[in-house]
Amino acid sequence: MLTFSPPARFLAFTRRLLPWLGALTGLVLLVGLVWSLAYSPPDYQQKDSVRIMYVHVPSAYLGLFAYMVMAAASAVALIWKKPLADITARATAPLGAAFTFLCLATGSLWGKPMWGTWWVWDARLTSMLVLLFLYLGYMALANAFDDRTRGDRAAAVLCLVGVVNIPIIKFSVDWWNTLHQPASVIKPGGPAVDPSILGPLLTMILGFQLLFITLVLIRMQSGIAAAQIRALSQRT
Amino acid sequence: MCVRGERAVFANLSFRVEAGDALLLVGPNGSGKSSLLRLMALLLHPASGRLTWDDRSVADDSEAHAARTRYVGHLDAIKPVLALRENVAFWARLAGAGTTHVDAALEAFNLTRLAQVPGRLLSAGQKRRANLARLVAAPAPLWLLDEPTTALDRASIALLEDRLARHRAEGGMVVLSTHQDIVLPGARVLALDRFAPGLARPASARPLLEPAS
Amino acid sequence: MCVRGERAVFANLSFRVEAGDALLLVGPNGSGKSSLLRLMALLLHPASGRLTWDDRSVADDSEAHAARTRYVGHLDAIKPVLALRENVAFWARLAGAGTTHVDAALEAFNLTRLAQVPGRLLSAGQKRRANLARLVAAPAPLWLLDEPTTALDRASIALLEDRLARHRAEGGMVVLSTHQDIVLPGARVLALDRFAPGLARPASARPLLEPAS
Amino acid sequence: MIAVFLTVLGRDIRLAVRQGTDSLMVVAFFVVTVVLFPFGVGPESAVLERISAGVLWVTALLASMLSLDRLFQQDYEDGSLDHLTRAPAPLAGIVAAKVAAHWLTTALPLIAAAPLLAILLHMRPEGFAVLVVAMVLGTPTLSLIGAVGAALVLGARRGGVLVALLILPLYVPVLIFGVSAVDAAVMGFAYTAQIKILAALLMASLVLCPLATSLALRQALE
Amino acid sequence: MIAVFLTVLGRDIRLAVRQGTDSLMVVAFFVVTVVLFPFGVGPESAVLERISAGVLWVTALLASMLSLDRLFQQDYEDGSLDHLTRAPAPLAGIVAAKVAAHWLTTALPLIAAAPLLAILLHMRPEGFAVLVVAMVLGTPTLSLIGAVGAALVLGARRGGVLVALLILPLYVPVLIFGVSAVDAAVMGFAYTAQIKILAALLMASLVLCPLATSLALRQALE
Ligand code: HEM
Ligand SMILES: Nc1ncnc2c1ncn2[C@@H]1O[C@H](COP(=O)(O)OP(=O)(O)OP(=O)(O)O)[C@@H](O)[C@H]1O
Ligand SMILES: Nc1ncnc2c1ncn2[C@@H]1O[C@H](COP(=O)(O)OP(=O)(O)OP(=O)(O)O)[C@@H](O)[C@H]1O
Ligand SMILES: [Mg+2]
Ligand SMILES: [Mg+2]
Repeated sequence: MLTFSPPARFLAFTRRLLPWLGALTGLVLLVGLVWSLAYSPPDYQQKDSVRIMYVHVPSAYLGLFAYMVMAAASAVALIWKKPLADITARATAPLGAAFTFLCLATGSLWGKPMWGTWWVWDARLTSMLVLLFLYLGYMALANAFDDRTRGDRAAAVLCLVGVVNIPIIKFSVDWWNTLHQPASVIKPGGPAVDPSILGPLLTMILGFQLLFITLVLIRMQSGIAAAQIRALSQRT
Repeated sequence: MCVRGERAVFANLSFRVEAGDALLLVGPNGSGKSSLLRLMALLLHPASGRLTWDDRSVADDSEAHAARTRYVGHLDAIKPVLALRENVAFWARLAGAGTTHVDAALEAFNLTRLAQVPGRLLSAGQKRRANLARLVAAPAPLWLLDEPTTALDRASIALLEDRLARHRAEGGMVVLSTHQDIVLPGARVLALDRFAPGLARPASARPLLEPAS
Repeated sequence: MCVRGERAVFANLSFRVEAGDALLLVGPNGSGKSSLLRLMALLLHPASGRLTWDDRSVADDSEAHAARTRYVGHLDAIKPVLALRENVAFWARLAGAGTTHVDAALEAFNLTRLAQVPGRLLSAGQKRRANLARLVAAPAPLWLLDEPTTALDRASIALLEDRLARHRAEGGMVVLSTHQDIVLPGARVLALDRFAPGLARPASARPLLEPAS
Repeated sequence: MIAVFLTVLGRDIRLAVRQGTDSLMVVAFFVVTVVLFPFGVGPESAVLERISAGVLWVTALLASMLSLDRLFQQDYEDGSLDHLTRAPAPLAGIVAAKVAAHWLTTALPLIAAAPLLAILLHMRPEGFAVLVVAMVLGTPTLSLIGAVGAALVLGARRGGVLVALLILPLYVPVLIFGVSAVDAAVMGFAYTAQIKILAALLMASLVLCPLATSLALRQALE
Repeated sequence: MIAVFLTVLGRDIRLAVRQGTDSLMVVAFFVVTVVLFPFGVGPESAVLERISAGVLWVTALLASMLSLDRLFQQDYEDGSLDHLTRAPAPLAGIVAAKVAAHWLTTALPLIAAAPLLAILLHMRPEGFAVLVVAMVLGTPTLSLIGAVGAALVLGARRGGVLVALLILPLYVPVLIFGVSAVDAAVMGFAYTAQIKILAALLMASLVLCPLATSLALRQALE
């Protein structure tokens, strides 16, 4: 017998939703990209390199957002023992890590022309790096067990411990950075937000958000399929 | 129903044990004997179904349930650097029984001579006897024994059978899994392979418990 | 004489095994059965005394001795992430026998169906059979088997007995320790507890080997 | 409850003392690793002084993590954990007792060794007292957080290095405030704020970590 | 002999790849530990630059040591070691195969990650190439020395920390010449002498360490 029977309604619903969602995501991203790359004005100081922002800021936002989703799913998984919640958490983790990495990579690329160095130990940058490590730890733990359910639960506990710690880490990193105020570092002062920038930026954030939802749903579908296959193959 | 590693092991199982009863769990490797015992010891949680004691669910007060059951598993929990008596005394104290019965417990399993020997020098059979001595050192009404005769020689098995009989005479209960022969007069037998969830006929339609042959 | 952990286990022991012979090691826990087998496998070194093969001391050419003996110990040396066949094939290749006999070996211990199953999913008895399959996958004249029947069910024990008989018929030798019953026609029995060094009378004064009862 | 706590504490201390070399080993790891740094960054005392507090704290973090990684491992492997979780007392209390025993037998000797190593690294003497105080407050937090990690990786394929990835990021706050307290003292600034924060972190983890650990332990036995 | 070498090499690589996350984990430990140092010594790029080579090498040492600590452990615990020592080939060859597999699956990714971390620590780009070359020559030596330690502590209760002690001092020469090669390159000096010494150390340990390791392994099985 199947020990894992996903809510049929969830599967049917996502199967119907996904094509539309995918199309919408593509459309919004296309509009956002064209708008931000071709039609938004270059910065008078930063020239075209300002356009990195249209990828950098949405991915930073989603890197943080994905952790909240993962934490919520982990809490549900631990308290109500819903297999679907475990699958959600597992589906979210690599995406969150990817967005966080994208934020770091684009920020780094941006930093070279702006600050003359790939990396500074600025508080915000550093806490983003620690967030990436938390994602990596989560994924490593979830996959470190022969027994999959054991990995699910251990990772869920870790994720919740991480939720408590993220604000503490953020706060302590701020403190650390302001204490040793470095002389050589130019702070990433946000450029005055002009409507001509805000428009494409918000579009890109929406596009990334939709992309995230689409990808999570796809990954959840394949996670469900994998769970069913495992259940079948163990029946023999 | 009990699910281990995303796989259902047994389902539709229902039984009760009365004072003085013994229940013998049998079935081939992997049929779920150890799983059932760990479930009853609250080391595992049932995927569905519940355990009751005097008609109250044991999950409600797991500490009280732990106090009234003793579990002997595959592993002997003997620390290599502690003397045998220290090992047994620690578990007795932890169970809240103090150390008053410890010497009697060692005597019961013929371990008095080894009391000061450190755990690392004990043979497998001696370790197993030390593990069983916890039953006597910290008395409790329900004993959950997972293949307790492993590594024991004949004389030690006789000591265990004697203890089991005495425990039941005093109104205690025993649930015991084994592959070997053990003398348990009047024990009922539960063949766990009949409750594998893949079976076509609902397992509960069959006679659940049968007297030991 | 064999000394383990600063304690002499047995002494004054002397025996020889001929082609087609089987030697059964018996004795209570701790009498030195495993130690003697590890000695013969050159995994231990005798505190005094020596091992010979065709009147030449085996310590002189330990690689050659390793090549002509197969040792099956308590541990099964099965890697959890390799498929059963990969496990057996690796040991066969390492012993220099190539992979030609591997499939026959799996067949001999009724493992063909499990060939692609990773080691971590095997039950204790299946692992033990895979361990025994090495005997057939990489043939060698002398088999040293330490409690080979552990975790085996009756059918598998019969397969093993069959293999042992065939091996001896082909001129092979077997030295085997066990606590359980095993059919070994014409095997001689060596009771190791008679050679514990604390005994008053020199153990060698007693008959060394006696026919199996 | 108290009785169970003391029973477990006594047994774990006895085990540590009987196994003898364990706590010495942690101190030795601490010393050897710290001593590697002068080889790594060169013997100039100005540089060593500048990084001394950081090196001592980072190494203390690593030593704590490495020795914790097996906090529950033995009990898990020999079946003791089954019985510990079934004691008639909250599991969090038993966890606290084990952590306390571990801290007494490993972190305490390490703290004793710290001022000596501070001299080797040319730290200014003004920092010594604050270093010890900060470590007394900080290392129990490390032990408590590490216990969560140690419980989470029970039964995992690659315990040792995995636990590092899990808990080192969580150690960051203790590291930052521990170092900054010492640096402030060396430079003659006020350091009470940092010490207070370290104490607050300790309080918070004293409440939360044993609970998270006992949750993780129960999962490990399932 | 060659056949046995290749058989063992292939099997160990296959094991590492199947167990998947292992080598990634070592890299992760390396990265996380290196990142701890800025928290410890502060974010000033001048200080970080000054100590970058030292921190990278010390951390590589620790990562190598931690991942080696279980090089023979699994084979010992599951009985494989009994059979490996009984293969019709010198045990030293089998040891060499295991060390080679371990180096390929853990040290190589670590070397790939090193330049990235060098950027984080603000090392000057002149040092990158020499850092990689020095690590390619130095890390096999670390693995070979580590294997001796791993074999020595087989069966010891507190493996991890004990290994650290036994082998960290032996790592010192590699550390000194590895760091000084990079420092020389950054400052524009000649560094060929250091590279040659690293190569010589590698040759020597290639000859001696497998023998010492096989001796230690036979003892462990007694
Ligand atoms: C690796 C380097 C970098 C990292 C990790 C990083 C990280 C972040 C993060 C996490 C955010 C989101 C804040 C939030 O949503 O609350 C953000 C926003 C932003 N970043 Fe970066 N950043 C990096 C480099 C840069 C550079 C070089 C610039 C340009 C000078 C820059 C400019 C901005 C701007 C303009 C925003 C959005 C406006 C704001 O919230 O202030 N960042 N960055
Ligand atoms: N920790 C675990 N995680 C996942 N599956 C498990 C675990 N332990 C046991 N199983 C599986 O659960 C099933 C029942 O195992 P259990 O140990 O209860 O059987 P058993 O009847 O005690 O067998 P044995 O006679 O070998 O002791 C087996 O198929 C086993 O593979
Ligand atoms: N690694 C070791 N170090 C020290 N002493 C050991 C070691 N292994 C075994 N011994 C001791 O050597 C003696 C003989 O052990 P051995 O394992 O050979 O007995 P055995 O006859 O195989 O017993 P069993 O029936 O339990 O398998 C025992 O007293 C045991 O305590
Ligand atoms: Mg069982
Ligand atoms: Mg034996």
